[in-house]
Amino acid sequence: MHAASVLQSVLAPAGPQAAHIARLWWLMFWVATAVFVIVSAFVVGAIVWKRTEPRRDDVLRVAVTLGVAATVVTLFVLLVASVWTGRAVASLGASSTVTIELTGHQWWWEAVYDDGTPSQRFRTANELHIPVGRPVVLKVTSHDVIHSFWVPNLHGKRDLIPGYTTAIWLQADTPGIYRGQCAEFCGLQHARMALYVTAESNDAFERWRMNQRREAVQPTTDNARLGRDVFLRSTCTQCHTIRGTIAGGAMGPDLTHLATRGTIAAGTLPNTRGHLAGWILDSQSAKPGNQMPPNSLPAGDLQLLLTYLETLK
Amino acid sequence: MSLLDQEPADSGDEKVVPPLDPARTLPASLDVSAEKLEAVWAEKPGLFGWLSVVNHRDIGRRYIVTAFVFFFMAGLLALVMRIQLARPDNHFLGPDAYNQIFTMHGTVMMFLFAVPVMEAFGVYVVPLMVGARNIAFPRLNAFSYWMFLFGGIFVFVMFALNSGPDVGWFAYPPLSGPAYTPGKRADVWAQLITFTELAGLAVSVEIIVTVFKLRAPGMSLNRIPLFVWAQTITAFMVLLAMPAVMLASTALILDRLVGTHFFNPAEGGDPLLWQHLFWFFGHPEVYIIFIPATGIVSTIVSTFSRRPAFGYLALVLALVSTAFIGFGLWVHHMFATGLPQMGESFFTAASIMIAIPSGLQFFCWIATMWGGRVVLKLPMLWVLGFFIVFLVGGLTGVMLAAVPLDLQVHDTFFVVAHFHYVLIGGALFPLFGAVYYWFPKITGRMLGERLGQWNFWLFTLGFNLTFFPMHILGLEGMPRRVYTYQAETGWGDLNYLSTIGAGVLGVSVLVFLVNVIVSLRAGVLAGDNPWGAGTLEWATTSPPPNCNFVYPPTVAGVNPLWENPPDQPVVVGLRDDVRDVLVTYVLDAEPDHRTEFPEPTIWPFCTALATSALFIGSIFTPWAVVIGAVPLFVGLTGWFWPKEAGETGTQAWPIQHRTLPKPGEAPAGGPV
Amino acid sequence: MRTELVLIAAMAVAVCGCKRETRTFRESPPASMASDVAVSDLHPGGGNPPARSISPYEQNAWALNEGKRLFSAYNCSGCHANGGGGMGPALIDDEWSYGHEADQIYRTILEGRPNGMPAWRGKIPDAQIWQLAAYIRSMSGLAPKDAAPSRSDHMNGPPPENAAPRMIPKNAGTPPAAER
Amino acid sequence: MRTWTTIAVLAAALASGCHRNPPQGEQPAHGAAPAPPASSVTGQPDDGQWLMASKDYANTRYSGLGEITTSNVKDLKLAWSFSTGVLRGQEAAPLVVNGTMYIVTPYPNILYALDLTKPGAPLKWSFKPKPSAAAQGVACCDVVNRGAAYADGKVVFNTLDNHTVAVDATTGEQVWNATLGDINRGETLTMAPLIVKDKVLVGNSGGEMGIRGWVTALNLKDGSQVWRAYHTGPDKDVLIGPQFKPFYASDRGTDLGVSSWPPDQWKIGGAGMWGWISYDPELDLIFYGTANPGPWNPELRPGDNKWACTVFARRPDTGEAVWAYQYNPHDLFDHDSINEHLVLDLQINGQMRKVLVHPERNGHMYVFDRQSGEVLSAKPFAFTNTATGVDLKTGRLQYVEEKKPSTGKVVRYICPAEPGAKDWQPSAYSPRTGLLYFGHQNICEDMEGLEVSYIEGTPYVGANVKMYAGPGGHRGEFKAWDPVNGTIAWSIKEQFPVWSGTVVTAGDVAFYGTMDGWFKAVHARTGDVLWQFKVGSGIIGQPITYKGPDGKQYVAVLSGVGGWPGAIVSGNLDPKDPTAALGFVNAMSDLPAYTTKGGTLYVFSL
Repeated sequence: MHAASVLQSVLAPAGPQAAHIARLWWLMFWVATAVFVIVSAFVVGAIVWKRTEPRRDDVLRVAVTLGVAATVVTLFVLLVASVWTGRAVASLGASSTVTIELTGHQWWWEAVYDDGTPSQRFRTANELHIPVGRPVVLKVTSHDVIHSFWVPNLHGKRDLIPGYTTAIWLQADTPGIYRGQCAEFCGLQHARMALYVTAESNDAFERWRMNQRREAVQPTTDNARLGRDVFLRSTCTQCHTIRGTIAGGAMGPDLTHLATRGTIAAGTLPNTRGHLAGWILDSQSAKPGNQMPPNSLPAGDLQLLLTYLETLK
Repeated sequence: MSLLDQEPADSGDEKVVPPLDPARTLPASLDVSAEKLEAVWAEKPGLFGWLSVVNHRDIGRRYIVTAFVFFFMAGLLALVMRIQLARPDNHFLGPDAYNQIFTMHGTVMMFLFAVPVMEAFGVYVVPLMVGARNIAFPRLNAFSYWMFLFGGIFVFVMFALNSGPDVGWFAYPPLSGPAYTPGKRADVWAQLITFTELAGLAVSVEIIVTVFKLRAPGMSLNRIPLFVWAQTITAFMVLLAMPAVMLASTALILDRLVGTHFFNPAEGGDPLLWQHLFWFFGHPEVYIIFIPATGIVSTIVSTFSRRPAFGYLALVLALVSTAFIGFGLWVHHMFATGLPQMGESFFTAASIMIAIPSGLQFFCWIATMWGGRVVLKLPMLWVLGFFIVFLVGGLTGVMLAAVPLDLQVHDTFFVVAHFHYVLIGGALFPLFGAVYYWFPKITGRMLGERLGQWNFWLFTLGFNLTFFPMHILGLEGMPRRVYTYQAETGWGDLNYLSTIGAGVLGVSVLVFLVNVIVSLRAGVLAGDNPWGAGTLEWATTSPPPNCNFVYPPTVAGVNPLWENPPDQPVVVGLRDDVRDVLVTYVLDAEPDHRTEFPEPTIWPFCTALATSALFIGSIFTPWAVVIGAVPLFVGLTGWFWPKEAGETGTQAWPIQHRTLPKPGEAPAGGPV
Repeated sequence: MRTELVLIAAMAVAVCGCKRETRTFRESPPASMASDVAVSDLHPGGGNPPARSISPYEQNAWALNEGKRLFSAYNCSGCHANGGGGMGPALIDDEWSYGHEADQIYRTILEGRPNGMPAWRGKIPDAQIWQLAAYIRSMSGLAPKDAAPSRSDHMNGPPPENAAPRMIPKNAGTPPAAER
Repeated sequence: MRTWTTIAVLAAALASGCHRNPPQGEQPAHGAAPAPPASSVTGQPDDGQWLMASKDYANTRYSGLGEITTSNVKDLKLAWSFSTGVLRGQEAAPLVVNGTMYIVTPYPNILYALDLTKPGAPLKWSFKPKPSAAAQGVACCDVVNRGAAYADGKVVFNTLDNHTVAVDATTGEQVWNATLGDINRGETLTMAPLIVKDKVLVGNSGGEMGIRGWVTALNLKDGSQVWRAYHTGPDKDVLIGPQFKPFYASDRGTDLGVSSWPPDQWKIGGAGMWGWISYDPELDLIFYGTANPGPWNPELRPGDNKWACTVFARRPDTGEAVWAYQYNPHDLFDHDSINEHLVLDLQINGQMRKVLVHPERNGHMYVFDRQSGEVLSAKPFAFTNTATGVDLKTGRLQYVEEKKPSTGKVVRYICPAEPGAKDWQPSAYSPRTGLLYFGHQNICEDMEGLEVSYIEGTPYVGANVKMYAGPGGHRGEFKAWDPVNGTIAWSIKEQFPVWSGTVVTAGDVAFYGTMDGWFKAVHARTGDVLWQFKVGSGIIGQPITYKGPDGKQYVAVLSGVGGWPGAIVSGNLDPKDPTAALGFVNAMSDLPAYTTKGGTLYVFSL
């Protein structure tokens, strides 16, 4: 994942909702600019324009009345525009949707892709894939404190509040990778709680989904097998799940398809062997306060473990 | 449009002067001895006396200075934050320190600077403006100051001990709750709220009573100066808003200390309850800061346009309606929580509607300037800065009221930019204006003009450099309250620019500080009324005497110094051997009765100490509430111990008005 | 002289405050403490019970709270419930099968105990075991109240650790006078 | 055969209707239970013995002995007693075979043989299997054992650490020892095995530990495994084949044991089997219910979670499933369905039917057609507000939406609580009265779902629970139920849950014990308490009755409080924590004031 492909901007909408909001923004922006220019002109005029005779109050009265009337009319227009946009972005048609249950954790995102058949559900973390042109509904809640889901290119934010589950609709019309970030202060690593959304063609999405549903690939090489053993006998299993093995921890992200993800630690580091190694040994220097403890693995074991983790396509 | 009609022209009407009561007999002489009065109203000497001060000028001055000290400290914290954010992935601060620092910055600015400093000016100026000898409940006033001071010291000491609050100034549970913020940091925050709210509530009560019962005869409701109106309305807002947050913070402490479940969703509590309670206070809070500032603006605009403010009634009603609507839009801080569409629309409408009274005020001020001749002195310069800067903040505010747009920019740097434009533009600019405006009255010396110009222009430049880029950062997706960001986000350059701006701001504040220190020693002597203003505080010496006014004035207009006739009477009949004050009726300010104000006393200080010990102790054990009640009881007993009968004067002079023999000492009428 | 006293008092307060609130994310566990662990009260040959040192985590709110988080994350609560016990013994009472000192608890977690306590060696990093040990002591009121965690955001269970009654260990190896 | 049974039932019903107090020594009417079960093992019907915990294959716990009657039971006296030396919950049923009594203790699972032919029943031998002490750490609700089984000169029982052991009944020598599971995966064995034909049937415990449940058949001869049927996973593991014909559509489909779980969750989905198996020799089917799915928090396992909480009818020879019915699809409250299935022939709607009667933890009394698996009726026998009943068309339990547990939210007043309206404590059926006798509990609860990690060998529960007395304030009840009409005949309220088994005799006396230590005899028709005796510790064991070598009728029961509700005493739990012992402590916080630990066998006679 490279910086160039990353987008995170309100003003570069990639879906219908963000586009609606961007239009509202530009309306507001130009109205505000006009108001600013006009009012500033009057303020400056009052000082600069030296008059011999003060203006009469009845003239001022008319001027102020006109000003207030203009204000009311402008505000009413903006109100209408706002409410109209609000209705437009509230929900999308319910046909052919993808349902994702998104749960906020300190400080990462857990996503479960829903399915009518329970065994077809799967769990992933920190990176969502969505099909272009299809509405997606996110059911959001939080595991601990309040977080806020926000991918500005697609939609505004929605708070993830413990004890509440709310739904937010999304749709991407342009393929691409969009960056989002937790927007509600959630503690030490609020700054490093990013989320990537990959919008891709329906075929690519279904391929991805099929793969995610599978349990983890069995290691085929000796090193990978040894690496799996390192994983299973170390502290990793306490918090992480790799489906197909006995590791069933729920405190950290699901690693079943770790190698398909572009980043680790909620967008903190690119998912490369080197970063992964650094993260496993000492996650606290990259993301101080996160809940992954430092692990002192012998160098050989670490390499085996990395080899195994890299097979988790 | 009667709203915009000017003050009735009959400002010199005789009926304003209450008729004498023929039934009362007059003593031989109504003259008082100025020396005797000064002695009676004097404070006690020495350290003990310093701790016993009860007059509003000393307390107001201390309040202002203390609030500014907190402002400087919180500003330094802001600089530290900007250094951390100057570059991506900066290692200047870790998340732990950064979280404490930004929380301290917000908390101190809001609770220890913005609200108290506005009230501080109220404490100093309002009694003078209404022609009173002291603020109502002077001992409560002293108590309020001590609570404010101790609260501030407490939070900074805890910060120094690495126990500074780190949950943001709105401290959302569950993050601020027991499970996710161990230790005492959030308790410190919650208890600081209690400290400052207690202080604020006390001041509000004093101001309301001062304005309602201690006004100079003749100052009927439609002659109350706009600044006083603003302070009064603010005081009412404080009374209504602050209990909500005190309740919330107490509930939070109980959750954390005792194990209650107010905000625990598992046991039927609700984290959103906090948000409702907090913003029911938090949004009016913005107006609690902004409305006094509008009073300052009205005052300064009027003085420097050399004419009464245009649309007096409209301005007052705009304030009242702002105050009302201000309580009806707290939910716009919670749009992202996922509310029903109907509710969103309602609060959008309310949030947009509040721009109408603000707009009206704006137009009235501009009309005042158009209707007069603007003299561009330093206070007026700051007010001009206010116009431009606050306008930007107000316009982005309208944007934030729109739910869809708010959903995008909520909790981003756009909002950071917005509220700094609103709060610095809407409150700090007028406040600096107020400092430049009233500094001569308070100290007797003018603030330096040259340094003042540097201060203003550096501030304006630095401010816009710091905060304008944040609008763009927010739109580019930068959330607020992040201790760092990654290089690939592309936010580095604008942040760097912002940090440079913060440096300029820092220099400007430094210039201000130098200016104040230099001017205190070597400033130009001010005289009674250096600006030629029209309100009563300028009718006495600079700085005012112990009793404020040897003869309490009566008034015949909103700007008595401009509108009073030369033979305007003053109040006589108050004793000069005790702290006698005149109490008037609420509506028309006709004399009601005399009352005696309390002497200086150490008890408010002692009580404040006991209360502080109780509050701080209660963070560590709930038993502190029980044990701490004992010294508190002692303090209150000492405070309210009845006076011996002999001390109260039995001789009462009838209250009268009369024209002073020497017109030079009397308030003289007419615009300067 | 008086100023000095005040200064010393202030510094003492400061030290307490810092200890309570420090948040160190990369813990170096107090390994030395585990060297001399006895779980028996009997010390034949006239020997004195081994000297104890106070775990640094016990005064630290962050570490104690981490211990609390880990207590449920690692399923300790599965057996010991929220301290009242179940499959495993109660931890909020005054009975300690294998000692109540932090190093004894550390050993108990690290090596397990024969009647059903699993051995967590290699499964929980050392520093976290120490945090757990400190937290477990706080469950029966043996850690300072101003640092002990408060209630969790879950069902109302036993009194929160910062309000837990202090249960003097019954079979403590140390004489009552030496109790902290 | 069938006609004969029908006549017998009718006769018995008539007799019981006519004679409120049948004459002493009346010969037991051959009840509705199919063929006397002992015959298949010993070849000789013998009501004087007690060869399996449930007395007979039909699980009736009905004894034909009639020496003790409603009129003389008041003279019952302690004959002798025996201390087991183990102070944990004593849930076992003693066996009596050929003048010897066998008792198996809780962990460490010592098997004692007591010589009944001698006065005071001295110890003949004892067998100590020395199970791993670590097994105590994975036993969810006390380290109990529910008894042994006798056949072919062998006493077969399970040890906590997953061994099934056969011991020579005369010598006390081990014949074979089979390892069935692994404590490191959270498995334990607590059930009493059942021996059908030449097979020993054993199921595992550990629904709170993330096990994968099964029932295994071992060769009685050598302990080798004949088949193992898992209760989750693909059809081939569950032994679902072409014969499988469930009655309801929702139980049909391929690999439901996989598709009704989130991915891979079936591997750790619980659904053990630690209760009662019954056997119908005529249909050649065994019937048993599977335990709860794990973890408790239902939100962590969306789907029906088959085949947890399911009754299976299987062929004992191959294990092949014939039909199945899921009592609690997507179980919400740990409602294991391991309770006994009584094999009875009853007159239902005027028609004699081969039925299964099952008091389910969810508070409903199910009556099945045991050939087809059709639910004939499901009436509530206790207060329940979590389900409105069973839709007899679809067979599905109708849950009440607002009582569904949810993560991070305490749902209040769930009735019945996790232990259900009735737990494992077995019932007894008297063909003489046509009534079903059972103790059960009246407990409600608050429950909060939690996130939980699966860590092999540790609990996998994911819930905070706080139990308390249900409506009325009494925590237990002893009840007589008319399975034909689906009504309560009579009921005795008890302060504590009635966690003991029940036995009913031809003398129309039913025996049960209470957790505060009273052993009671009640009139089977009226529910009057006729006699009671205070024993050393609370009773959670299964009373039996036998004919001693001296020809007298004896009644025996183990006292020793423990089990899930008694863990507060047996495990020294702390009542300051209401969630201790998975929430049962809150309901039992006063128990330590009534009883202490114990482990003593009491034997009574006239």
